[in-house]
Amino acid sequence: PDYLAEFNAKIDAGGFIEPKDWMPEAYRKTLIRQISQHAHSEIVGMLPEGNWITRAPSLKRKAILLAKVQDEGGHGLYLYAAAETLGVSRDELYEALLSGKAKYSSIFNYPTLNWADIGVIGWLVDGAAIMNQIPLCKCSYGPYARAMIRVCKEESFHQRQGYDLLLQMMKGTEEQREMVQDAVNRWWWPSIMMFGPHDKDSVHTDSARWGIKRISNDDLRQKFVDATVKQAEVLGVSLPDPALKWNEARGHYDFGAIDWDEFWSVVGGNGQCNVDRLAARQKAWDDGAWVREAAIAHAEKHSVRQQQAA
Amino acid sequence: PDYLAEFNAKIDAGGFIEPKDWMPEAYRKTLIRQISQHAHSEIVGMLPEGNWITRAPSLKRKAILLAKVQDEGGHGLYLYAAAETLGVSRDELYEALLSGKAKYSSIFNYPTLNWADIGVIGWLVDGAAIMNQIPLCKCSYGPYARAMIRVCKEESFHQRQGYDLLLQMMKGTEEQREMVQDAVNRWWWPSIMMFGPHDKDSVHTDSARWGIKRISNDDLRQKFVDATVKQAEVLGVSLPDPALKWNEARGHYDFGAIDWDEFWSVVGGNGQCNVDRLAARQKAWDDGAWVREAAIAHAEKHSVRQQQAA
Amino acid sequence: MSEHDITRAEHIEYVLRLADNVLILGQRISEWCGHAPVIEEDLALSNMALDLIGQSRLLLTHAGELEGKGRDEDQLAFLRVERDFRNVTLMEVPNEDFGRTTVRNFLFSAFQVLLWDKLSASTDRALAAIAAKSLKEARYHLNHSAEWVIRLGDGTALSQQKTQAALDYLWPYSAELFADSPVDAAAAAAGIGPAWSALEAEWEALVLPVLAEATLVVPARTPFKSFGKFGRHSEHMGHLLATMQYMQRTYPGAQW
Amino acid sequence: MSEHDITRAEHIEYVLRLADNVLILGQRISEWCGHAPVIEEDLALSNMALDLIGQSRLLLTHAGELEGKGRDEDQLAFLRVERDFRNVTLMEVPNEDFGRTTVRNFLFSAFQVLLWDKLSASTDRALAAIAAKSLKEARYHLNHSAEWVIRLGDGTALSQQKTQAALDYLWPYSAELFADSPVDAAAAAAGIGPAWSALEAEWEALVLPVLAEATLVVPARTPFKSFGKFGRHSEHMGHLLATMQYMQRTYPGAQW
Repeated sequence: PDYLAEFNAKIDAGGFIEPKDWMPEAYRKTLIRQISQHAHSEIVGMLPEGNWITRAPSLKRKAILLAKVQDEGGHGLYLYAAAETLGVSRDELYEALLSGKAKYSSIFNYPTLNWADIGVIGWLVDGAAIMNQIPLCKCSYGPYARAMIRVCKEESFHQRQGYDLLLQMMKGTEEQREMVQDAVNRWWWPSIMMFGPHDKDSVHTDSARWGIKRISNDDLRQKFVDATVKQAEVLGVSLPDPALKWNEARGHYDFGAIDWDEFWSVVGGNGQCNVDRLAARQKAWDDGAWVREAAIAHAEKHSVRQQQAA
Repeated sequence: PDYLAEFNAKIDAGGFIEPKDWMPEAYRKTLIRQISQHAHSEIVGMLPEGNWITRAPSLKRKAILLAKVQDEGGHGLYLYAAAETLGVSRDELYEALLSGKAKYSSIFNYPTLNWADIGVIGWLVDGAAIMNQIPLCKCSYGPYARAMIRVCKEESFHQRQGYDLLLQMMKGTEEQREMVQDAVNRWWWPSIMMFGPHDKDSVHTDSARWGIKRISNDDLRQKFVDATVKQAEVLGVSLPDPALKWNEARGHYDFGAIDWDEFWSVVGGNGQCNVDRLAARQKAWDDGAWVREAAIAHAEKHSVRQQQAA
Repeated sequence: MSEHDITRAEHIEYVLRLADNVLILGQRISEWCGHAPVIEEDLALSNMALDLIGQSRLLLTHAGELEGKGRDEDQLAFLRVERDFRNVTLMEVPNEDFGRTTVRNFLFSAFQVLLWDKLSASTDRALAAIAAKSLKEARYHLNHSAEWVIRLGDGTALSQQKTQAALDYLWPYSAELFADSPVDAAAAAAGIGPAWSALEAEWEALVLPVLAEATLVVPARTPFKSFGKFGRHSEHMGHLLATMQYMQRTYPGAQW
Repeated sequence: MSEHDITRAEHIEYVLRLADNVLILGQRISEWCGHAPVIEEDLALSNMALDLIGQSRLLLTHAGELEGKGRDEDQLAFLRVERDFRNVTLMEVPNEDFGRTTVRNFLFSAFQVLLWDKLSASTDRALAAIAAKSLKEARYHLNHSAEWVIRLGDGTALSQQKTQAALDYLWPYSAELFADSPVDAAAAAAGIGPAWSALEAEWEALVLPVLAEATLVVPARTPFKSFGKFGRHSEHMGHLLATMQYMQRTYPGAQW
């Protein structure tokens, strides 16, 4: 049978590729790279928000934040599981993260400096993530598409909670409003960068053909900007881009030039938190080695005992 | 020559025994035990006060506290040096501390729970220590006596600073006065216990004959109580002992019964902080091993190079 | 409930003790978030923290209502001074490592299962309702932590040693759970809840078999005493509060 | 001093930067007290912390006077929010181990020796007096830390590796010391003090030979940027402030 033709036909018809189906090696590799990168992002992404759990200013917000960070760990788990259907192990993937071979979203290399950052991450960062991820719910690889449906649902919830946190702060004291504006000033451009390079500079074009990436970076970015400007107005914060204005002709908001030097610098490991983030994950991994070894040793003892008893 | 007779004669005449002088083995052992225990107390004693350095409520008080804890480290150093004149090494002594074989003053097994504790330690704990230590400035072993002269001078300074801290707090808010009273309530009895068991229950009677211990536990304790009651009145705090009252006939303050069960329980390792204190010292020792090894390795390299150059 | 057997202050203190235990342990466990040995435990520990914080909110709100001075859950959590916290010291000692965290969760969850079970029949009906809800959570925490205690104790030589060290460290603090006090006597007399000392035998019956299966040696009881539930805490508590309360202390009156 | 070349706000910011550097590093170093690898270093580190806290008191008092709003050293230290602190990020990253602490003290003391030397001739006479006093202290810190850097770098294989890791971690943060800003330009023009960027070559001349003697490899400069001196700190700063400011935040207005 002409596997490749069948594969292409299924994709062109909008069908799903499943783990046991034949697939081109490059498709498999692309998916492993993308899904694991996404999983790593969820796991590393627990750190900037986790930074505020012990200092959350109310018990309600502490609970919401804990639940959110827990959800992110959960997303990491089922994304690793989706990647494992492609024939790699979670440990393998995780070690690629720790060694720096695998990437995670650069957004998590920015620090969370005040409590409003928690709200802004929900609003802008999760908002941008959702824009990126909604098309993935229809991507051609079944396990990934199904994982993304669940992820997107929870992310929307997080986004609303983040926005709600900010609304509450904007109704508060002058200091609280300043915190929100400060956080927006720091997170706006990094959020815009989350959509990746401009289409003209973008690699990975196979992704489009394979039905993995269905909408272009620039289109997604524009959609995000258009949606966000109005939300910023409701909130009463300004976005730190003097070039941002409605373009009647395009029916979209124009916005300023992105600092791609900064983007590539952070991707390349020189963001403010790259070193600390990986060090934190490495420390958790190293400190936990004896625990993982104990669990394996106990499981082996247990199964030997059961066999002896049988 | 009759070494023992000469030794006894020198002590009876109020003279000093020096490191190169002959001395009975029991005298040497008693001194090593006592001086090293004293040195350990200084070193372990850095921990309860050190607990508040990072949270000191003003820069002036932070500086005073840092200087004080530094002085304690200094006392530890010259007491270890005095012990070393008796033919033991500092590392040997220190390992006896970490293994639990050597003791340190039980007072440091109580926690510092509010900022007033820092003042009360200066006032009561250092106050009691000074009462104990002044007679040691005239003890029969020269290096110990000389070390104690310096220690006592600095301790008096610390005591005044502690008392001053409390005076300031008593002039402050209701909350500050409550802190002081709370701290006094917790530290009074442990301070009283610092003078050790009643004379009738006390061991180590050789110490008196050898001119090491020149005043009895109970006499020192009485002196401390008499002096402290007046200071407490000036301060405006009450001492937590309903039996405390002036005895005209004795010309001293009477005070209540000491809870010797608690005393022996803490000496025996069951105080609130015994485990944490030793764990903190052990951790510092373990974490610092590579540093000490590096210093030795470098010194060796350096001396080899100098010899080769010569 | 027979109001005559317990003063309002004693009733509040009994509830605050329950509240502060879960608040402070929830705070401690939440430090793990993002730093656990495996992702599954990141989730399980966050989940437990979440349950405990949730319980503390209900209990603090109830305590505030009993007090009747208008203090809400946040004022009680973030604006009380250390001496007014009524958690046992066991809750506030540092996590140290996964072994100590796990053993503490186990020892405490076992206690909570027994306590919530009794409190489900409290004459304080609000408390009874909280207890019924919390009992299910505590049972889950107990099962989960007991499994881990067995895995770690009966795992490798290293894990056995670390888990034994954790038990040796924590065991003396567990005595405080059962220390008697007038508040306990009054709560028991009024049917608010059991004197905690009355739970000791049942607790041991729950805890000792698991520790035995984990090949751990139970330390002998010593004269060691801690006093957190009477408001005299350890040196660890002040540092925990400095972090937990910082925002509310820094921005008084702000709503979040 | 030519008042026209610098605004009051710039002058204050220049002084606050000096003040906050020594305050925050003093706070970090004071964490060592009682936990150093040898008693001699317990003393040396306490002593350095003491010097730095002492310098910060003089500088904060001076900044408060320049500001003229009646804020004293404690109000500036304990009641400013994170964004108003002007220390470089290098001061606030955690101590981690004795290697990182030592390398940081070395890199920073070298900078301070150069800076205090220039500032001794400041047109701001109060600042010049503080500089003259502080220069002696910084020289001592530099000598002491340089000796340790050499000992650790050229010690054992393990110490070499740990010290290299410390240098690799800290080196990118050192770039911030020399980042230009309008405040520097104004301070230089007014003769208040040098633009910090003007010290880079001298600093390297002081630092590189010691690192070489310590057999350490100096990392290449990267695009990494930190922004502490512009008020944008790292995640470490908030935790440091939560501890340092807790008492003043909790008991507003109290005198200590």
